[in-house]
Amino acid sequence: MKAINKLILGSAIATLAMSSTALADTTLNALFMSQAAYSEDDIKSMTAQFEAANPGVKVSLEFVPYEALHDKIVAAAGAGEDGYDVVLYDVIWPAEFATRGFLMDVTDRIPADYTDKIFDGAWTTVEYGGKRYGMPWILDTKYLFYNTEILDKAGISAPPKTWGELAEQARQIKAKGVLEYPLVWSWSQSEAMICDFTTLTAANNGAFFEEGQPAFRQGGARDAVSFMKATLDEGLTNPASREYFEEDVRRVFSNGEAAFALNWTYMNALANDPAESKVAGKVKVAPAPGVDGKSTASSVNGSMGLGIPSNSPHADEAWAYIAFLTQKDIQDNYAKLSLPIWKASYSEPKVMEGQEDLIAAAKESISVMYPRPLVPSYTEVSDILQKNIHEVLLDQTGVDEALEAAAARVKRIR
Amino acid sequence: MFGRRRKQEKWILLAPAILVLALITLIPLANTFWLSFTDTRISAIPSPVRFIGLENYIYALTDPEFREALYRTLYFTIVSVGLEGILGVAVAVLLNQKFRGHLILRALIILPWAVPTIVNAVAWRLIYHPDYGALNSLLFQLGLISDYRSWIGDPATAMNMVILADVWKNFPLVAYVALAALQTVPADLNKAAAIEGAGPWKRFWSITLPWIMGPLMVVMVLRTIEAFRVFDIIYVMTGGGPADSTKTASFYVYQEYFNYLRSGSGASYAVLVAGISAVLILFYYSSAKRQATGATA
Amino acid sequence: MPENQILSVESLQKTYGDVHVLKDINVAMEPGEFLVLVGPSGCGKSTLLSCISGLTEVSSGTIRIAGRDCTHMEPANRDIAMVFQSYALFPNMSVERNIGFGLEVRKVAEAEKKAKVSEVADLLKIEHLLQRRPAELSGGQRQRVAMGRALVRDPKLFLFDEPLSNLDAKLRVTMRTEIKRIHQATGASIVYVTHDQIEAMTLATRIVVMKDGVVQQIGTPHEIYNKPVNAFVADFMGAPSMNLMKGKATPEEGHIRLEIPTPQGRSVSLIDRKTPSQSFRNGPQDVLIGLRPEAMTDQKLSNGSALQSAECLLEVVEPAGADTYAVIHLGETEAIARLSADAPVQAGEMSSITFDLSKVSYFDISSGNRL
Amino acid sequence: MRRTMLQSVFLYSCVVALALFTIAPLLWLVTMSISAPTDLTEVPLRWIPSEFDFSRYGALLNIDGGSGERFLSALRNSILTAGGATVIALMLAIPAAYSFSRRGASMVLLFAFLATIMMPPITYILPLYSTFSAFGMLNKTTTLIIVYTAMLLPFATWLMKANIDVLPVEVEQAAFMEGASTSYTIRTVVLPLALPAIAATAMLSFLVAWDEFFYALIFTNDLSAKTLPVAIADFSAGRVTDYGVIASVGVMATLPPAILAICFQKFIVSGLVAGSVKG
Repeated sequence: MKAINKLILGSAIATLAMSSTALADTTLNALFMSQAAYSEDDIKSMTAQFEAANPGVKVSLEFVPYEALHDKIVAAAGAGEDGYDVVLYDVIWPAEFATRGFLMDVTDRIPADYTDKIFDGAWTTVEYGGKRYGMPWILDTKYLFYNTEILDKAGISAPPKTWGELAEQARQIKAKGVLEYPLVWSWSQSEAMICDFTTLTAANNGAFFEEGQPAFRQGGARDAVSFMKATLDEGLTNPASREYFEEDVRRVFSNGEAAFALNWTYMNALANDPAESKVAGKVKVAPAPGVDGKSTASSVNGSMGLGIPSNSPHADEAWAYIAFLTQKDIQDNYAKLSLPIWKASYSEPKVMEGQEDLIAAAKESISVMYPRPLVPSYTEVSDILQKNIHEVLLDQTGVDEALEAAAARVKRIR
Repeated sequence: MFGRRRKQEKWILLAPAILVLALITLIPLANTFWLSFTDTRISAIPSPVRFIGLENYIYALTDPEFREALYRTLYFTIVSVGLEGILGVAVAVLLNQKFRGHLILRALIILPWAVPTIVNAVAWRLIYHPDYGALNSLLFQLGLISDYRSWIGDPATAMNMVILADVWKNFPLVAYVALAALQTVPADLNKAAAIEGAGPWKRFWSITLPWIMGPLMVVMVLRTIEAFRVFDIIYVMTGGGPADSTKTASFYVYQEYFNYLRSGSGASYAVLVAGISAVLILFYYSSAKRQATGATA
Repeated sequence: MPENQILSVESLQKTYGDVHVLKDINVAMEPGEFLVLVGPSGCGKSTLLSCISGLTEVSSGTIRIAGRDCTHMEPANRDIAMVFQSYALFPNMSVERNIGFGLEVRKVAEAEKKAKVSEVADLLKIEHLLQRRPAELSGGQRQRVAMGRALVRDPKLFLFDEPLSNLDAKLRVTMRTEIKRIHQATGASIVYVTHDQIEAMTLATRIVVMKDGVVQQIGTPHEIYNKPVNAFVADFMGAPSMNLMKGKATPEEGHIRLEIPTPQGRSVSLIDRKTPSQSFRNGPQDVLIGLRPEAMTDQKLSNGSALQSAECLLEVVEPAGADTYAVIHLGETEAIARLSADAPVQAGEMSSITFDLSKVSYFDISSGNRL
Repeated sequence: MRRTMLQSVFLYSCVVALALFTIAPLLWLVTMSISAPTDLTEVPLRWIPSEFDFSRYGALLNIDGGSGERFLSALRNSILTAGGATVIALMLAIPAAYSFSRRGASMVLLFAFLATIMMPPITYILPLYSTFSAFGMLNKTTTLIIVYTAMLLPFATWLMKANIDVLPVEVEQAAFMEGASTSYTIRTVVLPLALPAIAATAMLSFLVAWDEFFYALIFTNDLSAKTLPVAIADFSAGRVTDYGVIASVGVMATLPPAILAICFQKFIVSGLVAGSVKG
């Protein structure tokens, strides 16, 4: 077993041109998503390289919308040998998947020296209960993007260091009539909103759970919701944010209709692409701000990992594929839409080139990446928070009532 | 004995349909019913199934949010099927008149029905878009609104906007059925009523409507079944938001199965949805029967 | 059971739940007979036909066709053909295919089928219609096609279910004659259902009168008309129907004295010069006196024996072309007298009416049975 | 009857309002599909495109292009799936409907049929997924055809039953008297008479199958089986800056059923109504 592992890893690390006889003729079914991070073309081209390096193995790729990813993994869990061999999964699912036995424990397949070479934040993406259920692949967090031209017009020289400053700068921009709504967020009733909420909670040193009990009724989490609501009340946040997803944020920002936006890594490349954006060249990226006396920067762990469903009959081949996709060389070559998990990558010239400010921001953000609640019933907790926070943002209820109601509902979960 | 042969024939004719339904839906249906009394969860790790009686149902029905979702579903069903009915009949009455281009209009009317639900949902989502939506632009240019506003992002309007999209797609079917039924109303009946001194409204209510009620009911039953389990259009247009204002009962079924992986509990939600739907249909059916006998009497 | 009977229905019962539709029906029929089942609607005549055809299953009893027990046989195997009230033509098929359908099902060779179809078409005078669809035909033409479909297979027994009731009055008479002609030409055995007693009288060789699921009388048209077994048959057969007047019959030596009350207080008094039958031996009794309208005339032919006259008040006078009908209130009923067309009578006047007592029938006043 | 001036004005305003309500959204969808991307993000909107851009249709119809391949294979799968399911569902529904209508099969059973479509479809997905995977039948057009057949059957049976109910029973009796078997009678007598009903039922079934999204989303994985609704969801879920692309896919996905609907217009009407007289 060990020997095979070494051989497979060897083949993966040695990248191209090395054929591996250890892998039987198989077709792997792999499930990816079609939004954010690596584009379909990127993944296809990485896979082509893998197939070239491993002649016996074919990979059949499937891309689904993020919203369908969880459903398909769940449905395939009962599929026997016909299900997937490799799946991409979100950081919020390993607890649930591990508890249900959907994913293989691959702790033993991961070389010991990887632990230090890869960011801790990346590892939390695939870990639950001290075991690893795959390899982190998309190391992602939300950054603060700002439009330098608008800041210049409003006479702002430096980007905000704290959320308070950000609100102040937004007020200035609004006051000077540069923009009606300087801020744009993805605050539709969705996971996207929870990511923004988590970022703000992290900035305020808040916590979701303490000793298994909901702790979001006071402290940092409460401050986060209050802040969100305040920016709407003041007219700093585009009210349509309440029905936006990440792609809407990108579009509004790329149209020059927002001064600040919180979004994932992939927006950096696209907002600076003249074909996709009217503000190309005027976009700067920074870590999401902190809060005076509490933090200097904030970020949410929005990473994704690659795992092997427990019913896959091709675990070895699947692992070879995962090892190939997550290796440093490959990640370094496709670092425009998603940043590598490897610490060393962040000083690689080919990674840094053209996105120096992103890399600089990443170094800071990754170190403060804050996880969303790591509980098996996370999806339900998130749904409850989404609904109640959305009610606050829509002015249907007060902050305290909403969080109180959410806590009561979280306790009702079976 | 040919009576026995007839009986055999009855089952032979039914057999293929029953076989397909049994394999694809009836057996899963029965299984779902059983699951709804257990605490089964979706898991790759085998665990014993526990019979828990009505616990799932009690959990569901004591949940004020699920009850709200049921009311919401009922609201969606009644308003959208109701509007489809009213609009459909009105359009049928209009199309039944002679005017220039009535044949062209008749052909055009069926088009929304041909638009796939997903396309319909996506198209209306674009029309309602808060920034670039055609609805905002149109109302703004007509001077009816002074600022672009949120349509499906505002809990006050979201459900009604989804209903509008649903009505737009589905009223043609109702209109077509009503139109066809209208054409079977004997002219003598209206003439007789007119001679008796009944005005157009009176004639419509007491003659035309009862006459077309039978056919109308069939299409309303179909629409009610579809509306009560509405999912796709909402899944695509609003995902249940904003603030749960479009989250229908089917969403709870979906969540329990696919998000929370509680198949036992999800089954009970599903049985509740199907049960209420069945009650609605039976209610319809019996009133349709009454209407039909009333019309012929 | 004579072997040569074409149809025999024995102790037939049919119930739908609690409803007893046919009660102990016994009917037999010789080859070549034209048997008409007649009765008011709901009497069970169509159900009986349906049982014979096999479209309805019987509750108990036996049906034999040409000596074969067919009680539980499929309609197709009974060697019968049926003409439906609605014609039941196949709308999607040409007339030719409609007629040949039975042969098509039996896989008869194309040439033979064509020959038979054209033979039947010839008989029915519909050769020029063979390529048309039923929708393009008139009612009478459809009727012919329906008969053609029955005739072509040359079955043992033909069943006609009110075949003329969808035609207008004039065409009905023409088709009636046509059916009679075909019967005479082919010698087919026919069971024919109708609610129209004239059709029954004109077509039948024998008539079965039914009421409430019970056979009332089976007999030739002559028997049924002249010797109805009960007041129902008397009333039902014939138009206008037989006058059934309440009166008192007193048996006397060699004759019966009849007293029929009038509203004017007098009685019309008549003598039936027949020896009173056994039914009258108990002395004077109230009876229903049945006289057909044609037995009450204005002819001055009083011969003192069978023909006797009496002065009656004509309440209403209805000229009907060939005859004039007069309504006379007699024996608590409105009796109708059939006068000659040019009878010089006027409503409200008294007139002398001649009663033909050779045609008189008596019925029990409570049971309605013939005395 | 002559209309007064006022009545005419009222009538024609209703006609115009109805035409606008029905056609405007469609027209806008078409306009979006041929507008330049920048036209679609103008505020307020540019209603008439600055230039007519048919390139998106070109791309969708080009089998060698990425989106063309995706669209065309989805179109093919949708036609096969919806068409196949409709044909099979009718083949099963007609005898069943005949049995309900003419052989006294219990209405309770028919209601049981209908009950299966009252259940939220989500309920069936997981058990069916494991069943089909056990037979290695995932990601196959055949599988979707089977599932859709079951989904269409109850309503198709009901509609056909209602239609057969009102056919003149004597015509069938005549066929039996002539010696035809039940299957021969159904084929040569009942089917031709029920043609409008069959066309209406087929059309209705086809549209329902063409529309179906969730089963297809979960059961299909790639170009070989994905249907149009899934493809549309993919198109609109990925990184789309150009709404025109979504609009053009939408227009293309609407065309086949729209053409069918207009062609079968007459049948749809008579078929739906004949059957509904008895309910």
